[in-house]
Amino acid sequence: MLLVDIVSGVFIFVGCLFVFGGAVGLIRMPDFYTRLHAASVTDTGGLLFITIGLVLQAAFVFDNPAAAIKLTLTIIFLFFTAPTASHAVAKAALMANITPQCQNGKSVVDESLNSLYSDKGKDLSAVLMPVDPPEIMSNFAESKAESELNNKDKST
Amino acid sequence: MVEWLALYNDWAVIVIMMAGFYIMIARYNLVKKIIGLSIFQTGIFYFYVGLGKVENGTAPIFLEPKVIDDSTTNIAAGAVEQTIIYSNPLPHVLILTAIVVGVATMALGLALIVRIYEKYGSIEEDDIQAIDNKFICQLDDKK
Amino acid sequence: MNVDAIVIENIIVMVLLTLLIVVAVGIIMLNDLLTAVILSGLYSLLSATVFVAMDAVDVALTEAAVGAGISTIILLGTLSFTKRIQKPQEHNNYVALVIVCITGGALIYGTLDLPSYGDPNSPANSNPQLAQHYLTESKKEIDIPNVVTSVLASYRGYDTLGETAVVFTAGIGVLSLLGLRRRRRKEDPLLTEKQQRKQQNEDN
Amino acid sequence: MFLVLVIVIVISLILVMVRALLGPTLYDRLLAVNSAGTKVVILIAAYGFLTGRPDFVDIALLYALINYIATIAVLKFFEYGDLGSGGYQEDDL
Repeated sequence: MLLVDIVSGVFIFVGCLFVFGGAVGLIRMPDFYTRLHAASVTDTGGLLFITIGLVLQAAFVFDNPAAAIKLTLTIIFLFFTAPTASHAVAKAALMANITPQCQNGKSVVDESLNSLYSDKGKDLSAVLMPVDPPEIMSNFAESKAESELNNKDKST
Repeated sequence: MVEWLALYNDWAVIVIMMAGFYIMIARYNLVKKIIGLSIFQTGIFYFYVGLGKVENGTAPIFLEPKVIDDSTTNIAAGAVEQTIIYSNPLPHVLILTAIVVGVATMALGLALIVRIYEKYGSIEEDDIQAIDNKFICQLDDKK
Repeated sequence: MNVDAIVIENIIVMVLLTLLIVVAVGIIMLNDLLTAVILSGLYSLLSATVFVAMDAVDVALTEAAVGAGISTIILLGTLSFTKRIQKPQEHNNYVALVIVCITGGALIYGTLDLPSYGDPNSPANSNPQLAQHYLTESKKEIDIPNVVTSVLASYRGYDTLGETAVVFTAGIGVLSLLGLRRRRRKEDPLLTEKQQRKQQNEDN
Repeated sequence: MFLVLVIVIVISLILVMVRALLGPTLYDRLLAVNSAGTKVVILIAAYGFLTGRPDFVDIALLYALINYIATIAVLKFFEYGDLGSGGYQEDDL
């Protein structure tokens, strides 16, 4: 009993470090992509360690195997969904031409990557217009322009 | 519990409700108004569910006594010998109904907003009123 | 369960409610509608946590599925049919602020008579005909371990029937307002030939 | 142990919420809300252990799925301005 407590306590402590570090990184990091990097730590590392600790507790201390199985399922689902969501956010931000911050005033993004994604984004937005009446279409173009405008400033 | 903290939850709930109320009466955007309505609703949900909370109680799902191990260091240790206290289930049922009805109301309101946008080309309340006034003036001129 | 545990649980509920207030004020202050929708998703996330902390697990499940999932998506759908940017309001509405403060003050004055949070002897919790009856007798009468289910489906079954009727009516209302006339896909010149053929096959 | 876990998660939830309220771009806010969703999943699971009834992990499981759906819906809205259109197809490129 004591051994399980110690082991799960260590797991939970390490997971707490990951979660707290990710949260602090989300506040302190200078631009979007570095923040994304910090937040992904929470989604995978912190969740993995904390949930392993909780699974140990549920299985051996609380004697509740159903909860342990559900927690394991949570790990599996989140390991599929969290990186997918992070990747989708990063790709959407790249297609919206959010440039990483850097020191020389030049974009750090690799030129080939930038051209690859931004060109594809323009093509796609031309092809995939909303399938709706014309006024909605003009509204769509307007909202695209507005979103680019909005990406630069904040909307307080 | 400290005396003045015993009512803190009710006060917080009232502040949440008033935030939703302020959005509803001070913002002209109709979608924003719907969001404010849902915030007001959730404030009322917290109020009801908070009334049903009982100290020391757990969720109103009957426990097998062997579920809780005596030797754990968790909070509910030693609860096996005593009678288990459950929270009041009645507010939960009422709020369960209210949440679903609230979403149905919200969907209907949003559908109305889409229709309004198709007719008026705007979802701002003052724009819509201006268009209405212009229309009424034209009618009066015809008479 | 000792006194410290009760204090800790109460403090967690208080902190979560305070966070909810902060998010609600953020929704008031920010002008972009998409931001408001994203923040309302955050609001539903936090509110389910509050429900779990208040022992209402069934409500938390419903709020998770309905509040965070469906309402975010229907709000986004509305935004995709309408404008995304809210018209900026230059002046703050002081009349509204005064009205809200007066109403809130009256309500706070009203709470002074309420029983304190978690009071087991409050009228709502100690009524022998309602709460106590459900908790003591439903095991014998209905034989379902979850009291909320037995109250929802059996003791108050007609309530649930009425709720279903309301949801059905709302569905009819939404359908009659928006209708099926949005599917004008064939007229769209941007579709490729293959997609058009696919749609014709679907329509046939 | 669970108490420390809950306190750490609540504090990091506060930090993430600051980013969601301040975030300069919409993507920052979305990232913060997604991260807050993960933290809420852990918080709900840990709260069940704290009160001695770990039966309510279902809610955490449901949340893990719903949060992902909401994030993807918002992203789809960002990219296409519409929820109805499909994703990438080979013909389109």
